[in-house]
Amino acid sequence: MEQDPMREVKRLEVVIDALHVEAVLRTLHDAGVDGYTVVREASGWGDRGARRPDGISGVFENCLILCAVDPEVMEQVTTGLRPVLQRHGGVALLSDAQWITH
Amino acid sequence: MEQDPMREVKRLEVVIDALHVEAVLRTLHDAGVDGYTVVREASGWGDRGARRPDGISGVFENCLILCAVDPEVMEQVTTGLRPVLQRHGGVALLSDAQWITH
Amino acid sequence: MEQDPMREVKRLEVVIDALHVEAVLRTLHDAGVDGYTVVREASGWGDRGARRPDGISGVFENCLILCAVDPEVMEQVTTGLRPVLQRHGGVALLSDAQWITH
Amino acid sequence: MLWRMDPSLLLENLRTPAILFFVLGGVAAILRSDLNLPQPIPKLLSIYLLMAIGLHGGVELVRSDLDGRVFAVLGAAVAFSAAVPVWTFFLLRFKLGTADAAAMAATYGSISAVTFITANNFLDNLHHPDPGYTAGGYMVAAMALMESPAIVVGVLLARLFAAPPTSEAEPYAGLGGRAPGRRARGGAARLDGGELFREAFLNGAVVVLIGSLLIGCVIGERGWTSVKPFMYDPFKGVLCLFLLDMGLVAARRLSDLRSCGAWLIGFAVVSAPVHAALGIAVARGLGLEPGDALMLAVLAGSASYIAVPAAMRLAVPEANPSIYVTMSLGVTFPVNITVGIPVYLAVIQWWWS
Amino acid sequence: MLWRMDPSLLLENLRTPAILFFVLGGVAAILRSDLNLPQPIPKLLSIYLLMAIGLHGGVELVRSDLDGRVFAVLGAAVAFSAAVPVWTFFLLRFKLGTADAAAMAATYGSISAVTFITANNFLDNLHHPDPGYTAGGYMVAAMALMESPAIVVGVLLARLFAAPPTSEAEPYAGLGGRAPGRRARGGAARLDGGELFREAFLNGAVVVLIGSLLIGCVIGERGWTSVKPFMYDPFKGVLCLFLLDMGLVAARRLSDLRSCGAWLIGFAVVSAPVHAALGIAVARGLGLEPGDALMLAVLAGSASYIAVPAAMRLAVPEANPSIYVTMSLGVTFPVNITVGIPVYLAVIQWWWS
Amino acid sequence: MLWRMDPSLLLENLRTPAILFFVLGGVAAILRSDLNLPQPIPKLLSIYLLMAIGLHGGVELVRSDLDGRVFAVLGAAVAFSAAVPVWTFFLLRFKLGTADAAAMAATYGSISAVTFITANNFLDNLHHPDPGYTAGGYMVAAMALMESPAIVVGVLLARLFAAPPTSEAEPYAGLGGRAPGRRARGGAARLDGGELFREAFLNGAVVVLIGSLLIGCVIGERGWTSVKPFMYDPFKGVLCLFLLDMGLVAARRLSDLRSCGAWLIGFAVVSAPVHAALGIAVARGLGLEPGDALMLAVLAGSASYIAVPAAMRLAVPEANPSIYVTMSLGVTFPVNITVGIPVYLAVIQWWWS
Ligand SMILES: Nc1ncnc2c1ncn2[C@@H]1O[C@H](COP(=O)(O)O)[C@@H](O)[C@H]1O
Ligand SMILES: Nc1ncnc2c1ncn2[C@@H]1O[C@H](COP(=O)(O)O)[C@@H](O)[C@H]1O
Ligand SMILES: Nc1ncnc2c1ncn2[C@@H]1O[C@H](COP(=O)(O)O)[C@@H](O)[C@H]1O
Ligand code: NA
Ligand code: NA
Ligand code: NA
Repeated sequence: MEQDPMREVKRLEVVIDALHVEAVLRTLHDAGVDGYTVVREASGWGDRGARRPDGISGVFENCLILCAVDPEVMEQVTTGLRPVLQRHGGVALLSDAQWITH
Repeated sequence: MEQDPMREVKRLEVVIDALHVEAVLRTLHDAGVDGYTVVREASGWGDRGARRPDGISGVFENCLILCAVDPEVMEQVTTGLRPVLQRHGGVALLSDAQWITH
Repeated sequence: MEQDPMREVKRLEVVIDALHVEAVLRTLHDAGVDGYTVVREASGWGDRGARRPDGISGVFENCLILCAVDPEVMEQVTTGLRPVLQRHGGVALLSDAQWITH
Repeated sequence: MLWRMDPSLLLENLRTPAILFFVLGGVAAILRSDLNLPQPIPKLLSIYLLMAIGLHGGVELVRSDLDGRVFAVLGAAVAFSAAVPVWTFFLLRFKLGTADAAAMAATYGSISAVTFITANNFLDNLHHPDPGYTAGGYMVAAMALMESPAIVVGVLLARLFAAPPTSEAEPYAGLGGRAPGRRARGGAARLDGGELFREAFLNGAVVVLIGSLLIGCVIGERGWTSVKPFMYDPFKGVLCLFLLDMGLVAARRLSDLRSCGAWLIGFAVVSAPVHAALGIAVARGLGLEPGDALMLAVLAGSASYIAVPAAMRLAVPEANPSIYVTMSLGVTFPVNITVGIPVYLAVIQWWWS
Repeated sequence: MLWRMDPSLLLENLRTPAILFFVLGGVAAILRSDLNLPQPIPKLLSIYLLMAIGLHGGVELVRSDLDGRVFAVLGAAVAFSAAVPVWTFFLLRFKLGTADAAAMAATYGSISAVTFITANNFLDNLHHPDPGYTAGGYMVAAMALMESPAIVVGVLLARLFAAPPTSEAEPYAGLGGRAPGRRARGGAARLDGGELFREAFLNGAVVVLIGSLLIGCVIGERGWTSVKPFMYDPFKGVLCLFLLDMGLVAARRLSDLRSCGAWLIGFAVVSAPVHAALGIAVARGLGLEPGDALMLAVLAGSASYIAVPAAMRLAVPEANPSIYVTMSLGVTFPVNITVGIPVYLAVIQWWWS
Repeated sequence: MLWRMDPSLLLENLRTPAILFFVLGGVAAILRSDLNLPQPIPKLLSIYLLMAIGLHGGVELVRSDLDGRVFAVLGAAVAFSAAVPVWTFFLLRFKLGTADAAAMAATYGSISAVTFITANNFLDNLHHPDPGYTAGGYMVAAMALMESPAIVVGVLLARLFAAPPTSEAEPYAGLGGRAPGRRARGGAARLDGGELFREAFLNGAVVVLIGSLLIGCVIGERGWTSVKPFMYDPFKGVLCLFLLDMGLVAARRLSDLRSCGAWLIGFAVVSAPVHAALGIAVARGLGLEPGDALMLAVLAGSASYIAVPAAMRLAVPEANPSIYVTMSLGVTFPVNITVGIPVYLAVIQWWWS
């Protein structure tokens, strides 16, 4: 391998109303992350009560966003994310991970 | 910000048969967590063999439950969860994470 | 409990094109892991541009694979995984976790 | 008058297959059966229903000879959709915060396409000899026009009466109840006009309905014949399947009722006949036939649970969807389709005769 | 007798579009094609089929004049569903643990709605001049009644014969094989009666079937006419699509067969004709017409793969679904719909003539 | 000739309901409406369309009396599918790397079933008095045969001209642009023949199409009548719904066009009429009727977006799907169904008269 086999990254995980995913992704993008993954049709429960997509109104659907963030841009990500979470609710978790580079 | 920008939490992740999700959620709720997220229609493989939702019998469907747990209630969560896992199989992983409060 | 209540494991998370999930699972299986979980229909964005399943061509679908790996077999897993990622793209993250045994 | 109403219309309505399936869904949910139609089945069904009703409406529109009265109806429809939110808002402000009151106002000013479709189905199944007992194609146009104005008015109300941004926003009427510091805060002002327009007029449901209406206007009889076996013949059967799901969803919403309060539930029950009566009066004033009058009543009395919630979540995120969706889907919708429609028609029959 | 059976019935069955699509699905899966119908398509199709068969059954039920024989048929059906699990359980206990034997018993006592529908389709396509070759609407009622008793009996058997809770439970017959300490343990006793009742009688499939049957009884001819273009006309075509998926799923289950053993597979193959023969004998005793006799045979010979697995996972979680679902879906279902149905009819024709 | 083409055919096509719904979808996507049909709805619709077209084709095939000309058509179809990729590959290599050129070649050699279906729909809606203006059932067989050869040829080209494995592979034409070290590398050689065969011939779409064609051949008139209300009558209506989604997807792909370059877009636009013209010439040479000639033109001029992408992702993973899917789905498909089909028919009418 010409590179280091592992790279330290921050693993960011956001759960938010499906409608606001675009706002989160825009934030991530602007902060300079180089990728993300979105899983749709999650349900959940939190401050806003139970959120279970009912299929009719489309209202109570959550999404899970996963993003491996370079520690260097972590600061911008957090700064950008806070107002979005503040306005729209949702949860953001941060942990340490290693990216198996190749 | 009037609060601490980050809060240390335990990140709990349970994979279990779709039918038993309610039991896990009840346990979490009783233990006093303040939210959770559920992703449906996962497939997997474990002790019970391959689990791939076939759409006909509805049998082999897994769910993924994600929960940011306050370290204080972690003990109750683990205690409550064990018998459920024992009875119905499934996997529970615990790791450290930081909640980006806002 | 006749066993240790917690077991240290490595938490592996792979995001890859839905078509190549089988290759990853085969690798994991050969390396000797004892289970995994797959979440389908993820979307995302990375080196290969945006990946949003369009439902018509079926092309731009990602999957998320979650696997609790015994530290002992971690070496084999990484070795087996690298060529797959190299060939097909995708992301693999590794972190520490505890398995709530029961 | 009403207390002498012939109960046969009510029974007739409750024997309609679609209504019975709605009841089945409700009963199944109340008995806690695991029956459900997961996404995207309801989405498929609702797109189908909107396409079919729009297309048929467009075809009928071209068939009929339009006169001035049609434009009067359309104008009245738009006026309704814009005016209802205003008084609804000020009434509800006695009990709700600004955001929730505005979202409820938009919800009740807008319309429910499925209520409209169910009323149409009811009329159809009557097989009334008088042709005045069918709805004209322009009523579909009226429905399409009523979806959006209420959204615009609702958002404007939320902004005009929003608390100044520096102060802490109204306490969230939510069901959880964590530290207030995590609450969403007055941000309605941040959504720009373009986004609001897009939500109000380009919501998927609105686009399918208006698009299909326009397509129905241009395809001609030959085009209509070619798609009729899909777009018309199975319509009533598909409605059964959809209402089965509506019954499940509506009854499952009921568990949120407790946290909403009797006052609000009373509003959701009463607003339907009150607005419907207003619709009937306008229909009478415009000299409409009984069929069209029923449709206007139903549009006025129904509340949205698709287009408006989508818009409100973006434009007024401080409002709690558990309130406005529960009220429109769990209370007003069932009231309208089980009891409302036949009662409105009885009133119309009594007045028109 | 049978060895002189006219093979034309068999060929006739294999030329039915629905059966051919089942074969196509099976071949595609065996060739490892990537063809699949993801969730919730199969769910949508199976709810549609249950609604349609229930509704039609209800309409037919009202049309026919019920006499005492109908109640005899319904009683026999319930008795079958309750009795079959008993001997099945004691037979299978020779080879399986208590939990798995009980789950298999419930599976084989209950019925497969799609086998029923396929048999009905087969009868219909025969266009037999004798009206006795159509199934009465009450056979749908019989089917609905047979879903649940087997579940109750199966769970009771599991509890009565469960190992005492202190001892280590039976070794899991699973396919993985990790440390036994992680195994699920005898917990059947923990499920309370209410939950068991809900699973047995309020399973989504049961609710849709019985609900639609009741709705079919009350909507009358006019209601039926209004939904027929969706609920009846496309039925046989939708069955093709559903059986295509059943073929895929059944063939993919086959890879689990290896771990199940020849003995069990033998049971799954043989139980179908044995129970069907019993059903035929009862039908003869009750003096049923050939059409109804075939339906009773098929109900007796078929095994559940929707309602029972859902209930067993909750009530007897120690039982391994890879065993009971594989047997019913991968072995008994294909045997019944390809060979069973025409053979049962041939036997009936020979006996009744 | 063409500049004197009667514009009525073009207008006729643009007034077809299916095309109008395609336009509606495109407009909705361009206006950034949130309208969408989530998975697996499009999958269900496309399996339905393939089943229906295959079944009907099979039934028609048995009805017609086959002569030598049919085999000539089938042979020409296979030859087309195998030959088109060759020149396409060498042409595109001027601008693209080997992998992308090979994937594009396979894409354009193969066919689009929905374009075929739309052309069929167009012919049907013409209600032309001359029976030569309907497509024969063997054209469905020709379509089925054209799906796979292009895949095999494309993969072979990718392998023959692949860069030697030691060197760094061609720079990825992707849209992201991270460190080149993370790039996928020349690995086409690793896929064994069995997997390639499976992808080319056992892709879900191919299996459903060919399987339904064969089933259509054996079910006979009675079988066809029994499934017609599902497999034939609603077909044109379902096509509307599917094309609505195609419009959404195609227009949303357009945002990837910028990164593809004018040269490639030019190819996608021009290749359709060029290959179609070739198809028309061959049809003329074989003495086909106008209806069959149009279908051959459309098969030749269309590009795949289901079977080929699935195969290429496995067999030539270095190729960028954002290129070949965008070109076939976002450019060639709309060109063919809106303008191409009527123009090809105009040319055929001019030449055949
Ligand atoms: N503690 C938590 N752990 C995991 N997910 C959570 C948690 N709290 C909230 N969520 C998720 O975030 C969504 C929005 O949260 P909230 O804004 O608090 O209603 C909920 O519907 C859950 O899916
Ligand atoms: N080591 C593991 N890593 C991730 N998921 C697992 C693991 N083991 C089991 N699972 C998941 O948990 C489900 C139930 O596990 P089991 O009860 O062991 O069959 C499986 O179907 C998998 O989805
Ligand atoms: N930094 C990242 N964090 C999370 N997911 C990622 C990241 N980068 C890529 N991905 C996911 O991996 C998929 C394939 O990545 P790539 O091969 O880089 O296009 C993307 O579509 C994303 O879903
Ligand atoms: Na209204
Ligand atoms: Na049985
Ligand atoms: Na082509």
